[in-house]
Amino acid sequence: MIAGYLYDLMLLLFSMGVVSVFFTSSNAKLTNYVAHSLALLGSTLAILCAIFVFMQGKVDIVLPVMLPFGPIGSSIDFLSAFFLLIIGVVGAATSIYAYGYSQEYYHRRLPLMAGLYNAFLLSMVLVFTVSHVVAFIIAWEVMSTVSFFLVNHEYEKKVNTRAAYIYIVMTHLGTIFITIAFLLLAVGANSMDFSQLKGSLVSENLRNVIFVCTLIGFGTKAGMVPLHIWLPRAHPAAPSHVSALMSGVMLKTAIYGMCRFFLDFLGIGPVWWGTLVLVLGIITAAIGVLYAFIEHDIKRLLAYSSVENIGIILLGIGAGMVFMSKQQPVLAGLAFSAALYHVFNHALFKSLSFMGAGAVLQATHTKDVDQLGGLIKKMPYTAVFFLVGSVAIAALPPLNGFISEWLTFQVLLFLPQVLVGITGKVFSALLIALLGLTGALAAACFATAFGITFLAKPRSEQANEAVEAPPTMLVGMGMLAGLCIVLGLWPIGMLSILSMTLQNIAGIDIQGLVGHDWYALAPATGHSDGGISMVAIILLLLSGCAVAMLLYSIFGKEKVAVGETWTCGIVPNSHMEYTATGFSKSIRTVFKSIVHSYNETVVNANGNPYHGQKLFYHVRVRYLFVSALYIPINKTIIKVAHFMKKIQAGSVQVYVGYIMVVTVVILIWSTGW
Amino acid sequence: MNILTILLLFTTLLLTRASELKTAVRIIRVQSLMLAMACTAVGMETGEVQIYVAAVLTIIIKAGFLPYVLLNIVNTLKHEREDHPILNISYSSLVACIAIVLSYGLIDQALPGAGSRDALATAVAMTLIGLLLIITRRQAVMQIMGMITMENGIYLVGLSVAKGFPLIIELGVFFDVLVAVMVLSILTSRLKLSGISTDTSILKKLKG
Amino acid sequence: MNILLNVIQALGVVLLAPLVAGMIKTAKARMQNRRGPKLFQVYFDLIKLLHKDSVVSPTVSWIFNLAPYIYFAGAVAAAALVPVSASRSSGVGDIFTLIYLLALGRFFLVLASLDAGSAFGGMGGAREMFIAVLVEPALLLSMMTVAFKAQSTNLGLMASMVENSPLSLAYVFAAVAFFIVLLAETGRIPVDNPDTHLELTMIHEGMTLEYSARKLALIFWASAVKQLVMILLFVLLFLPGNVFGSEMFSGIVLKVLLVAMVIAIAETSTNKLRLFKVPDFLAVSCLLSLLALVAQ
Amino acid sequence: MGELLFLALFVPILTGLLSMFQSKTTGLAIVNLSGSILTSSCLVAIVYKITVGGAFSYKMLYVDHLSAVLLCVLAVLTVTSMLFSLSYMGKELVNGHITIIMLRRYYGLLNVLIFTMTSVLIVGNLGLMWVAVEATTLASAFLVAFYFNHSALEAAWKYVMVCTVGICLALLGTTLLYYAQVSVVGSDFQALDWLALTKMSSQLDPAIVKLAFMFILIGYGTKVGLAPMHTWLPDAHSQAPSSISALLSGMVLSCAAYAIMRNLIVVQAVINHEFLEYLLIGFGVFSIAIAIPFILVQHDLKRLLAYSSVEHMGIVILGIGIGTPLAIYGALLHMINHAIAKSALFYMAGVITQEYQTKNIARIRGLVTTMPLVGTLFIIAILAITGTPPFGIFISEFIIITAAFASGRILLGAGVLLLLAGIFAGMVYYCLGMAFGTKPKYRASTVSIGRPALMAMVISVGLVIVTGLYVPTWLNDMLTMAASIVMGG
Repeated sequence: MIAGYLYDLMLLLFSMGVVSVFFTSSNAKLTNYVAHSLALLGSTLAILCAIFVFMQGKVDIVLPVMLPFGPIGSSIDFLSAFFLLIIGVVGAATSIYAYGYSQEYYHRRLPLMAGLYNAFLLSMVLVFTVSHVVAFIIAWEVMSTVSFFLVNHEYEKKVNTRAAYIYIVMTHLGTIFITIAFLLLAVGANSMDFSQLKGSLVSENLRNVIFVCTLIGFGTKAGMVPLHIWLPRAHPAAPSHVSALMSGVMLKTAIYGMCRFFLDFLGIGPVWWGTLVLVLGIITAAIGVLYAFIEHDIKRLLAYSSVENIGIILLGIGAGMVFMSKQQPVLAGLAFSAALYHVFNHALFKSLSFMGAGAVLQATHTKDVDQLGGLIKKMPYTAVFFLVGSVAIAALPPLNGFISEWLTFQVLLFLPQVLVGITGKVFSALLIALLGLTGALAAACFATAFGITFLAKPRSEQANEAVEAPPTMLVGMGMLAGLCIVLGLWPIGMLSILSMTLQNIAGIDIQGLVGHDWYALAPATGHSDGGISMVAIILLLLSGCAVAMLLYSIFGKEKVAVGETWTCGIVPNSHMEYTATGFSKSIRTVFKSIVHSYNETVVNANGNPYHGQKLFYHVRVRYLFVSALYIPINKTIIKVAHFMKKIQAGSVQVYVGYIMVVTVVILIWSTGW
Repeated sequence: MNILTILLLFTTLLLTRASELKTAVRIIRVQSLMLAMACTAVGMETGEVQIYVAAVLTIIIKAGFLPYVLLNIVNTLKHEREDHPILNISYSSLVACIAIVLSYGLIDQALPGAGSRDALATAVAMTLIGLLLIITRRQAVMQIMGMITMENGIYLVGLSVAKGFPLIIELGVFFDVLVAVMVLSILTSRLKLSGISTDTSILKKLKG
Repeated sequence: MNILLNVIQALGVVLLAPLVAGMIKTAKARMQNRRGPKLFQVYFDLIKLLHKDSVVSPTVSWIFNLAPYIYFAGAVAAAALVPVSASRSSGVGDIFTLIYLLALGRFFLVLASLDAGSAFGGMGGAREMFIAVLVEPALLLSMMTVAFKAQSTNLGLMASMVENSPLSLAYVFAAVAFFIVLLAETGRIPVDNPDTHLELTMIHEGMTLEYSARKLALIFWASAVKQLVMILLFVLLFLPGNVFGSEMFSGIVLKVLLVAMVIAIAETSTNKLRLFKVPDFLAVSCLLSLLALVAQ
Repeated sequence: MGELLFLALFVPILTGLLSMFQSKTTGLAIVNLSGSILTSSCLVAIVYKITVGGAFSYKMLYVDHLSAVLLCVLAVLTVTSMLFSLSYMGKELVNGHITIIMLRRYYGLLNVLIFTMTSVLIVGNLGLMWVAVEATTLASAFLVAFYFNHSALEAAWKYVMVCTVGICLALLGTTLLYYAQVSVVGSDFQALDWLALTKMSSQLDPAIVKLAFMFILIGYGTKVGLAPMHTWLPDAHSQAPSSISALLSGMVLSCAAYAIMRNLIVVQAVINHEFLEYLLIGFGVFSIAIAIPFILVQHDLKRLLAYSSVEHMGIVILGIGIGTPLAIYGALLHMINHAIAKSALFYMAGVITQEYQTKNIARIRGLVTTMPLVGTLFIIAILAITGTPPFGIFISEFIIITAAFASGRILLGAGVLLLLAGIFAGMVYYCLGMAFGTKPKYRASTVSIGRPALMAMVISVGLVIVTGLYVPTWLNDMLTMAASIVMGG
């Protein structure tokens, strides 16, 4: 099996990438190129490996570890292969990007970062492929720990360490629930091998327990509201190419886990499973995008937008589960393909955006959008790529984001056919409306992100002195931008991969997911022929442009004069421009109940009230779940701990007293008085 | 034999009433002597040599050497008495009585119709009272004596129900008791030397 | 796939759009006892604009130049998808596509509004996005009232389903709901005032403040097209066939005229809302759509 | 063969005696290093013989796979602790905290401690085992009180007081067990020899045995550090020199746990398992739970580690309490991993406290900048001790939890997992604070920490990492055998 050899070689390369930094640590340049080239090779092999699996079918590999749990191995089936493809594509792009981006870190522990970067890729590959409970949990925790160190890499800033701490604790909690779910299954199946878990004999209640544990466990990693609080802290703290990987791929490990459980291990469940996932999904999407919109730290903004996209993915999965439990295999197939399509898309455009943000960060050393501006002239290519990413995230045609969003809409449209009655109809209508709201907010959010960052005049010195990113970084971004366009114009290619991924899964039928025509996106759901054709839409848009050109040039050539905007007689400067904070003001006002933005104050920097005033506008946001959920819990725990500590009061008499009491109590209990 | 156990109990009760350290040490001495007598009694029953040896050891170490050491320490401590025990004298003897009742009850409950019920009960009672002393007394020396009482009680069990241990274990136990008390006494004197009072209830620096 | 038909239909819509805009203007004027502009005045304005030379700010980038084209193209593509009989059974695009094509245009126009870096542009863009965010759910909800019934988002199917179904309470609710959305989406009173140039109230105008001459003409034209598209959607998806019996072309024209009149009446009889009253206005639409869903 | 056992007992004594007559640090170093290496090679030889030839007894001594498991740990800890002591105490001497006489006493007592621990593991008789366990307390008493300052004395006093009281109860239990034996076969030379006891265990009077085991559990449990008898543990660990803290929590606690297991083998034939499980699981879970608040709110580095020891001993006892072969396998493996990881942590704590001249966590900042290697190892070790993969402790904890689930105790397993999460949160919080953050102003010590100490740490951490992904066959077999022995097979 070629795929098997490719797999082993890939693991070897990543491991070499980890080890190499120890030998090259003397020379930063060398470290950079060796480590990231190995990562690049590994990622390419991941792509090849996935392709071979798709061509030749499932492969099994035995891993070289020796633990008292029997043989531990990997098995790459189509689902794994799909995610392997994702990590390959994104990993390759980020690795190329890393060549240029690492120059920032030549004096900031580059060897550590490069080594961890390889380890991160390695662990994620293992998470996607291993087929043994213990191996999965080990890989999962290693992935979390490695990313934790990457988040903490710039520990000179206290906030990063704080973020890393919150991240590791949250993800550890999640892991515990995952472990519980796995162990319940493994005990039922009396084996820890994934192939056996499917037939696990567990009672109905236990299955529900397992489902809830899975949802909590993987939901924590995916950033599902209200377990998302670590995400907007951790992702901005990491180096940008790592943030790209974290958002693009690491979150998808959670989605992978959910698919494993819901499609493979648990089988078809009751309807409320899917409904619960749907509700959580829409909440996640709406909350995420709202917070993204009011954010003006560009990387935090992207992180929150990841939360939103996870919500959209969850919508697909939830709908799929509902369809499965209602014996609607075709619709279930459509739903899951919508979810997985969005998984792939989000991997592409979110990594792209993070890389763009990284390029901006490297050029200007600020993440605050309100400090930027005018970069489209300074860094034209980055601007184009970031624009592509933004349009894709905003789910606008003709890019890939629109396709998956469209599929999700279709899925939700068919929901009333299984959730009969008024409630079902209203429920799905509300879901669609809220998803529409989410889409519109995303558009607004990224209009701000791009507009304020790249357009108008620079709002600060560092923005004014920005220079274009090095070519390697541009190549990295370019790859993903190209893929965004391709997957937008030619969805059939992706859909055929998805139909391979989802084939021979019980309760799912993806025949006719791929339409008859290469250009038409017309999933035959047997309910309607509601199909669209991206090519046709492109043609229409082009013809529209043609008409516009015609009208434009119908009266000969246009004379263009350059003149400053009229600002009542003074030369317009960057202080007159709109900021992201101002842009989101009206939304903040309307959604006050969710976005507790408070003391929006104007601060006068220098006391003189008459002339030369310098004004700052501060906005603080009280995050709903943090203030309502996490802070109280934290406080109570600490209080209880302080109280409990009284038992170690320091008096030896008391200590001996404990022994006496225990003795007497146990004596009495055992003798059964 | 039974008379001895009763007397042992009596001495133990007496110990709970002692507030002067010297008297307490003397009581311990008496107690150990009685233990030795009990030993010989058992020896006469079974006629095994090792038990006589044990008796002799008891007299030498527990009735002879340890009280001597303790007295020395007490002498070095100037007018340190158990003035304000955590549980005052009469209450603690009350609790001691309760302990005796409790232990009898326990033995009846746990080992109904055991051969040497009194001895067992006495032993358990002595152990509990020893604990009680450690808990309710502030003076390091008093706590040491509480421990010796416990040990005596346990030894009594071995004696009464199992007719004494094999010699090697016997020796080991004796050795350990000896060393334990020595260690504690050294620590006490160190406490004294390093200017801290031997009132152990103020040793509360390490907590949390 | 008969995409050519779609294109032709689109061209038709593009050509007729200014006329409808003109009609609304005139009707409004008449109701306000003014003579008002000529019926074809809008065409004249557009031609005048297409002649003029333009002035652009030195701050702007290529986005500024690109935006009008995309806005226009989006509107045209939307026009091509509207299910007048030409493009009934085409698999080109559905209602979501149409909505998102309009959103695409809006997205770029907002970018352009930020490009020049003037405060008014930003303000206009922010408000436009604000309105859009609120309109989106209302629009989708009202659409769902039809789509759920047709079990499809294919505009052709939805339209034909509407044609041969009797007039019912549900339709009244849905129609009113969508009419509100229409007013908001096309930037008419009470949400926005298309005629004002008073900085503090303008929304759509604010965005396009930097534009002049031909680009401005494109934007105006595209807005007109967008407006006609919305009206057509209203006509085809929310006025069941048996209103004015025939679903022939004439029927459609008749209905369009009617709707234009209603818009004119609405504009004259109401006054502009405060910006932060708009959510309540659209909430009404959402509630009506939900009622329609329940009533089905 | 038996000579080997006696040799293992004799070498430490000899080393101790010799080091009493050394007047130079170099002499001390040479004597002790060679002595410890000799000792541990004896132990390794014994372990090897067991793995090939199985259990064997000699006079009053007896070793089998169960003792072999702990002998391995002892072999490792003897060398590492001695290596560490060389650098650590050397630096103490240079810094003028101790004199050469104290140093001599230190080595003497250290060897005695090693001797006593070895004897706990190789005696074949419950009575003698009691003697040996008590002896470990007494030997380590003066090591805890080593600096003879106020807090050291206080710690020592509490240590001896509490432990001796506990041990007395254990003696009572042992006596009762002897009573049970005598009442069956009458007193003979095989008194309390556990092979004999195990053979006849079915005939023993259940009531007495039950009573006996309760006292034994409480007694040895005090020494293991089971809550609520654990109170001596943080004081002793925080005051003793770090090498001693390492030995205490690595080995002494495990020895006591070993004693409990030995008694368990005898009694479980007659006592109903319900009772045993309730008792052991109860103590285990309570110990884990009690550690959490002290770990969440802690100011003293070494106390932090001490409470973590309480928690881990709780896990071990929990594993024993669950009582399936898998669980006991896990418990034994956990003993090994914990001993090695925790000793490594205490070594680092020693180095850190010497560098910063404080045990106060709040004043220890920026480890990775001040001492990169130690800092990195420290982070790794903390992650290891909190049960993060891919380190050994995760494996053993996972086995125990799995066993809990497999034996149908789902709530127990889930609960323990959550408790462990609490401990993880606490440990990592303080670890991050110490490892990163801005380096404070302090009087940097002149002497850098010696190579031997670093070697000791690297060896220990390396072992922990290895056991995380690779449990060698011989160890696997040994643990399996040991588990079956504990199961009474």
